[in-house]
Amino acid sequence: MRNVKRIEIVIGKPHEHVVLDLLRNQGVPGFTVFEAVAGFGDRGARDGGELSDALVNRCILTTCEADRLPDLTAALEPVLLRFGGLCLISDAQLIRNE
Amino acid sequence: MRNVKRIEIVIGKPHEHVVLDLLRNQGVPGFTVFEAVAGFGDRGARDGGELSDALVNRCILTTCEADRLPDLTAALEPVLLRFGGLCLISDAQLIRNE
Amino acid sequence: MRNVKRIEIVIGKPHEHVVLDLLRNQGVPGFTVFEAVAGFGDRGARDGGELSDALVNRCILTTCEADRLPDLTAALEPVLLRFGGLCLISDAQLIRNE
Amino acid sequence: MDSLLSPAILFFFLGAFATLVRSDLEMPRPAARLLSLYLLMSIGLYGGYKLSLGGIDGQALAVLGAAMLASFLMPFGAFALLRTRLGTEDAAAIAATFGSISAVTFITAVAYLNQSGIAYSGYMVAAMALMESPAIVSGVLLARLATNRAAARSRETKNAAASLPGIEWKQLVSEATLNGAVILLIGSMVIGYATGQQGWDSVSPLVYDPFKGVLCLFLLDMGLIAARRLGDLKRAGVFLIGFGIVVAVLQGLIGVGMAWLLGLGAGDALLLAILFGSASYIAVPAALRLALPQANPSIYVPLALGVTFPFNIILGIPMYAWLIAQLGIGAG
Amino acid sequence: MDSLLSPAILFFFLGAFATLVRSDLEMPRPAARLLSLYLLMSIGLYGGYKLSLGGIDGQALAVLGAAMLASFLMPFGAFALLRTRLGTEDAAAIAATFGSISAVTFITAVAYLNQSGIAYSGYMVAAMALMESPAIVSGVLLARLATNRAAARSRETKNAAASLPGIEWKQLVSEATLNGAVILLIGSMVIGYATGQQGWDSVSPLVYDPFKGVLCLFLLDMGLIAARRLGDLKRAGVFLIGFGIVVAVLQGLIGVGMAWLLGLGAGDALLLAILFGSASYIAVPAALRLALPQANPSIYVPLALGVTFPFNIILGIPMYAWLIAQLGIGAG
Amino acid sequence: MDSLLSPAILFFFLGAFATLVRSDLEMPRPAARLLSLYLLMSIGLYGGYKLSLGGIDGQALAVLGAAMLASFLMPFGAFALLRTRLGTEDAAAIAATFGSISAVTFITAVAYLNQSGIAYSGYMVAAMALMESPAIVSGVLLARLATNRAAARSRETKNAAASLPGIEWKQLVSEATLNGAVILLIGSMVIGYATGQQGWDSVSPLVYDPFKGVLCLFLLDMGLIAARRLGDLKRAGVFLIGFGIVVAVLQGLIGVGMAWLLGLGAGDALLLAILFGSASYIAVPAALRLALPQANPSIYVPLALGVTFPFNIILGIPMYAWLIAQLGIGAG
Ligand SMILES: Nc1ncnc2c1ncn2[C@@H]1O[C@H](COP(=O)(O)O)[C@@H](O)[C@H]1O
Ligand SMILES: Nc1ncnc2c1ncn2[C@@H]1O[C@H](COP(=O)(O)O)[C@@H](O)[C@H]1O
Ligand SMILES: Nc1ncnc2c1ncn2[C@@H]1O[C@H](COP(=O)(O)O)[C@@H](O)[C@H]1O
Ligand code: NA
Ligand code: NA
Ligand code: NA
Repeated sequence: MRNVKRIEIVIGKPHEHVVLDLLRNQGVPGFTVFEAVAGFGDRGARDGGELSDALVNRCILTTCEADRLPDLTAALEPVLLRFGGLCLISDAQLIRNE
Repeated sequence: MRNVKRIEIVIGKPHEHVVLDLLRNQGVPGFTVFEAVAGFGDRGARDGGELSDALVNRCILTTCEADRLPDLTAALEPVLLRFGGLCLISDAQLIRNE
Repeated sequence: MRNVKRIEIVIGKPHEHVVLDLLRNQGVPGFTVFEAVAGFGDRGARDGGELSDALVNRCILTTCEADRLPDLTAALEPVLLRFGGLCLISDAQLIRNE
Repeated sequence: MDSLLSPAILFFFLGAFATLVRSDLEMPRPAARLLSLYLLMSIGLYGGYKLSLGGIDGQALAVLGAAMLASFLMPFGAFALLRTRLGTEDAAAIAATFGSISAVTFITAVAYLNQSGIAYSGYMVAAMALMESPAIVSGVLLARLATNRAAARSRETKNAAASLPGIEWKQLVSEATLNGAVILLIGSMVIGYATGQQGWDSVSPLVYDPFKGVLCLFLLDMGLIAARRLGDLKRAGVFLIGFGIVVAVLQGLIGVGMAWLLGLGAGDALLLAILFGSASYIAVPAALRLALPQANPSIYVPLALGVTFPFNIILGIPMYAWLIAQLGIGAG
Repeated sequence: MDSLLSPAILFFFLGAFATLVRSDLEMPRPAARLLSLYLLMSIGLYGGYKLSLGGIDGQALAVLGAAMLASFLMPFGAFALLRTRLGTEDAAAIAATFGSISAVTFITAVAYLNQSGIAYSGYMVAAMALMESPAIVSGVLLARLATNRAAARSRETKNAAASLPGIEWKQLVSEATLNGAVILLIGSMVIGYATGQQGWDSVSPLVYDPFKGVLCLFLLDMGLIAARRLGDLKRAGVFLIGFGIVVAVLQGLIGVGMAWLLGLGAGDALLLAILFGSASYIAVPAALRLALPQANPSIYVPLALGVTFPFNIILGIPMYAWLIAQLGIGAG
Repeated sequence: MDSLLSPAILFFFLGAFATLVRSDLEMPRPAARLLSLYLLMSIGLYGGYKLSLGGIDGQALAVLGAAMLASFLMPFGAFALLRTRLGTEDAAAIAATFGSISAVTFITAVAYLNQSGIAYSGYMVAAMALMESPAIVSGVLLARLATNRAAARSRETKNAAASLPGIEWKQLVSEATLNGAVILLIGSMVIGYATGQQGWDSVSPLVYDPFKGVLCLFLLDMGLIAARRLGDLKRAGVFLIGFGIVVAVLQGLIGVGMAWLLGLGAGDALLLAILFGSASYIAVPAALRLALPQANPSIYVPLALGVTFPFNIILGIPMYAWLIAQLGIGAG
């Protein structure tokens, strides 16, 4: 059990691959993706997923070492500025087969 | 990147709109909703979602400023007492196009 | 509103019942389960859920009292070592009808 | 009793078996929902189409009125019985589910009639739709009357937050009647009626031809789910399980009696019996979570789903059919 | 105007009604996606099969070319109009959705033609598929031309990070043409064409017989969704709602004119009108979220879905059919 | 080789193409699961129905026994070969998937036979169902025998926690045989057998008529998924890809030989070849995640799904059919 940063990123499904590529480049050890059923933010409601991915949000959960965080957030920030969505970072303890 | 409160609320789908209305009234900047596939609590198992929404849980993720938290939790508490479910609050850092 | 430990466990769907049994034995007051749409870790991509549960991940959200945490993590660790997946633990405040 | 041998019933057993041996067989939730929309839409269109051929006469109106009234009144009896053992809200919730109906049981009975070559009327689908909601209203009314004073007493305590506030009747009635299943059923019936033969010809390759096959898939899932609820039932205890059969049969017999009084045909009599004797696990629970939030869904859902539903499709339907034939109802 | 009475249209009303009265009726997202894959595959296979019977002649090629060109050009006019009220990216995005097409509107029109016994050509399905993408390219082009200078000015400010970088044309064209709906449509058409009568006979019990019934289920969901978007529309305002009808009709009339010029039959003329006059809420929004991330999907999706789509299936189709009959197009 | 031109195979190519050009075409997971339940239920009911017409004779029992035995034994050979390059658990897992069968490959072969007008027996569906599980047991047995000593050596180290503990045989066998796919298949077959002609007539509008169309939709998704696994395959390397074809063909030829020995008809011979020569990516992986948690699913799933499955439906089926015709198996 050791300390890591817990990172969760909400992003439109059309932009998901941009974030995942970024995370891979930053060398995160893994990630898990969830699909939201609805969302609301500055650009209105996101709940029309029945027809196309345009209004579907996903949430990416990942972890990183505290010292890698500045690099990661620096890389992430322009993506979120461009495509919307948000990133929440908190402290956590990790148990894992490493 | 700045400090916010990360709030997640697990609530039965039939009561979801009550919580969302409340959050909007409290002026949260946005939220994201996930659907659970199963749940267990004081009132037994919640996994019969194949037939009706009665046994479906949803999870609402949102954020608020630290100084708005007391108002929000005060408003939320009676709803959770009445309808069940729970709310978890933790500290987080936010990256977002604001 | 009181302090608890927020626990989230990502695990393959075929192993979900092992974790849930463990949590029940540890006496957690409840849990909520989400299904991931994709995952990536040491053992490659997990996104073939269209065909079988073999490549589906689930995420279990639960809480426990701070003093019960050591027991719980001790029980959880061998399961995660054996089956993969991960557990993230953080501090949170809980609102709930108790 | 050849209903036991129809593929649909056998698939229900298969599903229950799969759950009991802890197989990982499962139907994804959205798929089950799609099948359930399909079944409601199909039965609604079919009922409407049959109505468009025949029309509604005085007898039909009498049946509809009697069915609604029964759905409203039956919970009062059940509630009195349940209050001997359960708290107010749980008793009211169970009474409401048993006053309402189970669309899947109805549909299984329709399939039974089709297979046995027994005729029935299109307006019975309307009777089903109209019986969904009244019991919800009486359930809430019962809880309200009973808790009125208790609520006043506990106003100062913490539980007050959770006690029933004044009922918002308008909201309640709208939630009861605007439930998705009710709307789809009535709407499809209206559409089937309005578009008549031409409409029916255009949709029947979807809503009629494969209907029995879809029912198999759906009952497979019902078996999976119903058996999963058996654990909850153990906690519910013998009293409730007995209630789920005895009261269902009593209500079913009231249905048979009413069919006899109204001079219905054998098919309509069977359907009325099964409407009276079945309990809701779709429309009512969804409404009750809002209207009676203190009632425990892990009691009223498993009872309707794990006890009364299997009893009805396996034993209830052939039993009522046999009884109706013995009594010579509709045989004149 | 008997299109108003087809079951599919009535189910659209039923869905809208259910949303408006705040019923909890809903179609799960994956189920709606499956139905939409089914409809695209079915219409593609049918078009390909019809093509395999007839073949493509010079007139067909002329129609396909004209349709693609129109889809590319129409956004320029719409953009000029929209820029009077909206920002660059929003204007470009709306113009793109209206230059492209709505497959469900097309399918509803096909069902209308089948019901009215009016013939149409298999290559019209190809025209639909080819009209999906060009408008996306012109939309991005328009936004690019207009923001070129503004982007330069704001380079130092924070908003620069969000401004349009140089368009990666290769990526854009591939995203526009490799959209899932386009690929499924064109692929199914090729398969229907390649496997001809034998292939059609093997798949038609799925893709043809129950087609109208599936359309009912899908339009039920479209009604549910479209009505949910009405809230967004209020914020959009009268100008945009008017745009969603007036510009759609103008473009539809261009379609009628082009059909007349090209000497098309009445059925093909109706389909061309409806392609020109419909707006995309499936393929285009998905592509625009990537290509024009600053455009607000809560504006362009509700407009296409909540205004233009209902207008077309309720009034547009019978109106164009009436006009085409009046003008005697294809009646020679 | 006209199997290449059936719509179903072409939809597989379409799906693979869509993934390779990075289109966003996708089938939602619950929809794919529903289609897969449909296919298993349909083929099970059909097999049971055919059995109810014919019955099971000595030859049928011989085939079933031989098939089960082969499924149990074949992994031993494959394991020996794989151990030259891979760790114990990965080798055991791959051997197990290749000893088991692929229901979708079987179904595609059935569609091929129907289209070519070649007869086959209902009990071949039973053979398929019975071949799902034995290979899982032998795979675990192999891993256990090989790691017995290694596990003892590492008991003190951290990895010990992850090493195979004593096999719980009862649990293993139940997991292997109570897999959802196996239960649905066998259950449907029993129901098809028990309800005979009357049952079949009631369900065939769902489970037979649209079957080929549904197979198209499902193979579209298989194409999408299989092509997505190609990235994993690169990491797997040439040895494994070669294994996925060569060992599949070798096992397929054993199937042809056994069909010849048992005197089967041409259709049954083809099905036996394809059962022996196909690899599981549905039932076995689900069971192996529990039974061999250290084996990497990103190796054994892509191999079965991305190499052996496409090989079989594109080349394997027509190849075996050609060979069987050349050898005159079942020809009089
Ligand atoms: N404060 C928030 N908390 C949780 N999710 C949010 C929040 N703000 C935005 N989101 C999510 O991010 C998506 C895009 O936000 P926006 O770009 O502001 O429209 C929304 O649809 C929500 O799903
Ligand atoms: N300790 C907990 N951790 C996570 N989720 C919980 C917890 N307790 C309850 N829940 C969720 O809240 C729902 C309602 O809880 P209850 O009202 O206690 O039955 C459950 O079905 C769970 O999904
Ligand atoms: N660092 C991480 N953050 C979030 N999820 C992870 C992480 N590492 C692994 N996972 C999840 O755990 C699953 C199993 O991981 P593994 O056993 O490493 O392949 C992956 O498929 C992911 O869904
Ligand atoms: Na009843
Ligand atoms: Na258009
Ligand atoms: Na095999």
